[in-house]
Amino acid sequence: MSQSESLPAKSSLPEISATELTALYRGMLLIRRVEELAAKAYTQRKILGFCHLYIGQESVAVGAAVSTKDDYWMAAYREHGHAMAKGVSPKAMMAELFGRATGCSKGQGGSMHIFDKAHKFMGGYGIVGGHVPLATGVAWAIKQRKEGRVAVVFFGDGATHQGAFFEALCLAQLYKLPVVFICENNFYAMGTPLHRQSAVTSLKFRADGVGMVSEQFEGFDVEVVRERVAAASDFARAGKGPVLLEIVTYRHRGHSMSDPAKYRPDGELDEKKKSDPLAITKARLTDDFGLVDADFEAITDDVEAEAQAAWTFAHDSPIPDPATLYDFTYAPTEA
Amino acid sequence: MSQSESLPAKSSLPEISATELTALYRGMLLIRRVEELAAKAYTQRKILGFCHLYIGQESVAVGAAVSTKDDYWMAAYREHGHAMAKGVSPKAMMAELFGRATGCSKGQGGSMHIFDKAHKFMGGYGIVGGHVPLATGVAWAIKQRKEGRVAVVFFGDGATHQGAFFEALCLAQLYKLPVVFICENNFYAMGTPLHRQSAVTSLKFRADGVGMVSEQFEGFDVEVVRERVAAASDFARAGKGPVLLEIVTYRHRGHSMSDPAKYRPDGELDEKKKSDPLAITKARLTDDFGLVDADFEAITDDVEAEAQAAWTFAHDSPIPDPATLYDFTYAPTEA
Amino acid sequence: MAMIQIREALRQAMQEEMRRDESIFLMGEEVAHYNGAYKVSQGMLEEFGEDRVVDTPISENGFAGLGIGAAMVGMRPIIEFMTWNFSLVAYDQIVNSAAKIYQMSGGQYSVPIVFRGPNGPAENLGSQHSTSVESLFAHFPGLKVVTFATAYDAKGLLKAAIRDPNPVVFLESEMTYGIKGEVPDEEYIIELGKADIKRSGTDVTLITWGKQLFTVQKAAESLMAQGIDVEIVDLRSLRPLDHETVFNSVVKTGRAVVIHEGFIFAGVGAELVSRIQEACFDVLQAPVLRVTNRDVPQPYATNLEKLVYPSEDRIIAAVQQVMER
Amino acid sequence: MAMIQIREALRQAMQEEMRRDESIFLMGEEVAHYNGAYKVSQGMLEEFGEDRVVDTPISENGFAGLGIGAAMVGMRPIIEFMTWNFSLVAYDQIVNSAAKIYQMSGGQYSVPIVFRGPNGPAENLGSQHSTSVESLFAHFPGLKVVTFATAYDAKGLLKAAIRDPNPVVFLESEMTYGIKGEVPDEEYIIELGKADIKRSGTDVTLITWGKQLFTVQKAAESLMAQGIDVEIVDLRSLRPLDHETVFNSVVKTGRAVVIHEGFIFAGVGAELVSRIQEACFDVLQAPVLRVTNRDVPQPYATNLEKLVYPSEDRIIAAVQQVMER
Ligand SMILES: Cc1ncc(C[n+]2csc(CCOP(=O)(O)OP(=O)(O)O)c2C)c(N)n1
Ligand SMILES: Cc1ncc(C[n+]2csc(CCOP(=O)(O)OP(=O)(O)O)c2C)c(N)n1
Ligand SMILES: [Mg+2]
Ligand SMILES: [Mg+2]
Repeated sequence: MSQSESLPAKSSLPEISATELTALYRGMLLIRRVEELAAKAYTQRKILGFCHLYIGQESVAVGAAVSTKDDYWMAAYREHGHAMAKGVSPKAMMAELFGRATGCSKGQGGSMHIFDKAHKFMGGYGIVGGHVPLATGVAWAIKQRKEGRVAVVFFGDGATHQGAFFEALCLAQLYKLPVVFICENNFYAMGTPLHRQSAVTSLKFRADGVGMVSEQFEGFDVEVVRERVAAASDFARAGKGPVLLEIVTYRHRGHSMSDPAKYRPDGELDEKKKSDPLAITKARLTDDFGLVDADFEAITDDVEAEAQAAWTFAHDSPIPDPATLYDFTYAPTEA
Repeated sequence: MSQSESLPAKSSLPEISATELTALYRGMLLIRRVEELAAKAYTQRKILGFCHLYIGQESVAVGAAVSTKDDYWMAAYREHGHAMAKGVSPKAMMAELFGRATGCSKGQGGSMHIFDKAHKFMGGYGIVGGHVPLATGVAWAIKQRKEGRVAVVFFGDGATHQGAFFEALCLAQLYKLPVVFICENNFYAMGTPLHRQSAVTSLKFRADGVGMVSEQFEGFDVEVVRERVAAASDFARAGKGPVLLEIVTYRHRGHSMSDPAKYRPDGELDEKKKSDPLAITKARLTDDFGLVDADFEAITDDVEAEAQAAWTFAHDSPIPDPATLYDFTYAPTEA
Repeated sequence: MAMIQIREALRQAMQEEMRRDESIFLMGEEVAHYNGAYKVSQGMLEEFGEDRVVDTPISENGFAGLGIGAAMVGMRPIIEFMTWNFSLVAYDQIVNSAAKIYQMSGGQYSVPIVFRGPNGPAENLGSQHSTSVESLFAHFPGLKVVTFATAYDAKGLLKAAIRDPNPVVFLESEMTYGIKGEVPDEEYIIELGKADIKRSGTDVTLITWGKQLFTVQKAAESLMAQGIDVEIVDLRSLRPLDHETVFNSVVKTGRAVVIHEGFIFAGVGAELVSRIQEACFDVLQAPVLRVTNRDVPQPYATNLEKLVYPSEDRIIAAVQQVMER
Repeated sequence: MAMIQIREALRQAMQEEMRRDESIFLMGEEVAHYNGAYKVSQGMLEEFGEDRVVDTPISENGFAGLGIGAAMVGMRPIIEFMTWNFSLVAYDQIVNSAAKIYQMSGGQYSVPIVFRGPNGPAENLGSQHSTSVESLFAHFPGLKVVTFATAYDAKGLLKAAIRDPNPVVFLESEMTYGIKGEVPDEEYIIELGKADIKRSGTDVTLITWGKQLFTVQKAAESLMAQGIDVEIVDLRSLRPLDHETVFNSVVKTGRAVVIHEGFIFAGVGAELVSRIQEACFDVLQAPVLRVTNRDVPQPYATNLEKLVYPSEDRIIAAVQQVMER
């Protein structure tokens, strides 16, 4: 279709500095370490239910956060990384995974339902595609109130076959809402590879059906994500309408903790690990910004301490008071 | 998107003959006359509930039937024309509208739910978009059983914003099912013109999002519809996959009998009536096939007699036996 | 007091609230330029403009979700379903998003939204257009479910629903939009969760809601003529359910019949019966009966359709049956 | 007799039927190459090939509709929902298409389809993944709703469901797929619509279905130890509902408690209570009580979650309460 416009080649962000890129590296590493601990806690049955790890995809959330720090985010159930990238404290998140009263969702939500209003992190959701329309509503409010913000919504390749996703695209484009739709195409929906889910394997084409601007790119390099999401959020923020980004990525772990991921072709995982976001950014920091082993060790120590503190906090936190069982069904009616 | 293939410029149908075109003309006229009687019956409260007339769009159903006589059809609630084009007798249909036991759906369905299994007319449906997935299932069966048939499903412009429609397209394309999706774009969903329903006003683009072959054309000339639907059904029948046709048309009446259609811009209806399918085909029969006034009078008389007979049949038919109330909830379990 | 149609009462409720609170907007199919499929929103586009009275494409799941998202960040959407039949394509959004976000977020995000539109059958619309959805929503904690019969109740309840910080399913009826009733000139609100005794009596409690109130009232006249003094409880809110008012009435009368449209199986009527027989076991003189739709998808033909819905005759028969014990 | 897991019993049912009837196919997310999210369909792709064991994209509304359309022209689809939570995006297809096509078409098109998958909560999955859907479907005439607790029942009922000419909602449980039970070597079918008395007793009737049977059985042991002789009715079919068996039992015992997972409000339990109090009014010694989920969206934290579901203790308390009358 005749895409009226495409995203500008360059966003409004300045060139990245060593400090900024180091911070992004640290952000990705923090997600990885916290999730590794979560995996450990899961095998010890301290975390229960479903637990979907983001390991391998960290560059997407961390890169996307740069230009959208004060914007609203929503994600699916694989949202630990998004939450932390958006500023949710590892402590509050880990406590949530542990089902503690100190959890960011008070132990009501668990791994799939991380919410943190203070950081405009509007939740992880469990019905595939179901949260995508919600983002159009946030964008509706932004537009009416002239907030100058955008709504950013993350979802997987698997979500792009859901009616809810399609209807959300239709509405966002019709009303020209400031939404950045981010499809994290990690090529699998549970055990099903993309080519057996969809006749079209480049999901940015979904935008063509509704006349939306879209772009596909590889997201292993956090700098690329930073730049292209900024271009998209510039566009949406300027009132030019929504954007669909298809960010190609890969998850290193199974779909959830209980999936051995035997469906991968031999060698695929090893091949993909060559583009591990952490490795790419580490190389860049080393090659172009002069960071040395000692720098990385310091970062790692710092991150490990923070992750460990999250575990300790979660572990030592109280479980919810049974007396609160009925407190979360209805918001109290104001007098 | 890169549409892999487009429909061949020419279908497998032979050139149209005078006899055939005359029959198509008669078919269109029959729909019109029967619906005019239905409208009259509605104002007399012999037909109740909703009644959506197809007047102005007859060329679409009649043209589509030529190449798909023995194929399966499904339509929405504006389906009187499709039913008759597919062979449902005006008597059985009118009796259904009158709520009689002799109705094609035994008085259970009414105007929105015309069914006639003998003619592979698989129903009118009332939930916008809801019947579109059903057609993929019919096509699934066709494919498994190697029937060499196609499933043809008709729906409006308004249905192309429904998740059900989108999911059906996804599935049909993924499984390469023999479905011809026919969007009758009459530019209105109730009172809302297309440009206020959708950012994309050429609905064939919906196919691009899923990689499907599609085509848009004007459908006022029944010969064009005959030819292009044949091209699409050739394609689908040959196992090449589904097709989305956007057939541009116009309804002369309101959305339903209770809609005065005041939302039309001044002059639009008069302008559109210039491309009334009946007028176009009449002119062609006159100019190129030598039909004269007497021929048209004969056809008209014949059609009017048939329509009137339908009314009489419906009117004289018994209402359903109250004892049958519970007979249509469950199919009897075989012993 | 003015005599106004129910559609006007609903419109006034929306208008008054929208004048008071800028965060409220109305969204749905044909609500703006067409002035509403049933003219409930007549004139509202003109008053409030396109940003606050918004036509949608036929994407119920999408725009229900849009409303929920907007509510999460402080807007107060009123989402109109042209009829509740079409809400079923948006069912997931209502029961899995709207009903649960307050809980999933540990109380951080409330969802102050009203979903409204006509519920239940009109006439001769066939089975896909005649569903009564109350039990499908009232089943879920996290939702409130409200309905009404009179213009007075319509206005006061809709205003309360709009002000409520929770998602409210607000059920109207196509068949009663034109019915007139008295509505005060001054502002009033009817608290959600309070049933209303529409008639006091001593012999038997008839419990109903929505437009069935009118059928029940007609049946009551015949019953009174037969010397049976009925009490009529109009529930108005189905969730929260004012069982106190119901129980008090049944304690007084010792007999109850529940009358509602829609399917009987696991309907709201079943919930009422269950609660009544539990709370009033010792005073009940007869089993609690239900008069509801016959258990079939609604047929089109008038004669069959009439057999399906609760009728005066069926109500009278049920009352006589409980009185005979 | 072989001792097999419930997932194997279900698989055998599908395999045997698919060998017998070419028109049957299984379709759903991960059913083929992944061998089923919960391994119910393990090995079936290998046996039946890609045309009959079919992976889908995450398009429940679409593939539910696909199944219905195929059923209309004589195929016999088995549509697996990975869990029933996800069926809610396909709700319209099930209740407005599958349930009504036989009726709308005046009996011309039947819809022989089975929708199956795990229903209700597993553990710590939070509120969006823990819904018990039985009442949402059993509400609708035109659907049948079937569930089971044992491997024996699972197999016999699923075979009957597959052969039924009507749409059947078939409810399994993630938590019990691994539980073993005896299944005959020879073929058998269990007629839909027949409850099964899992234990005979004289003092009180406990009515339940699905995996709650196990909790009820445990509670029954304690109750027996207290000298209370319970009868346990396992409904198996919720629609049609075998109220005869239930009534006969209550006539014998004079007391009943209904135990089920899922929300209480207008649940299937409410339907049972309503029917029992109507049919058995004169013999009931006590009100019929319900033990169900607490009326909240399911919280994640284990200690809260445990409070929500019916427990042995709550069942025992309810039985003691009805015995005290
Ligand atoms: C409507 C719905 N259907 C099915 C599921 C079960 N399910 C959970 S995650 C998932 C796969 C999603 O894949 P994708 O969208 O690509 O996200 P990813 O897991 O790769 O991040 C499925 C099928 C669900 N949660 N919701
Ligand atoms: C899901 C759903 N939403 C709303 C409606 C109410 N409705 C009936 S027809 C219609 C307009 C449909 O327009 P279109 O698809 O263009 O078909 P047309 O009437 O023009 O033939 C609407 C909104 C419905 N029947 N189903
Ligand atoms: Mg994926
Ligand atoms: Mg239209």
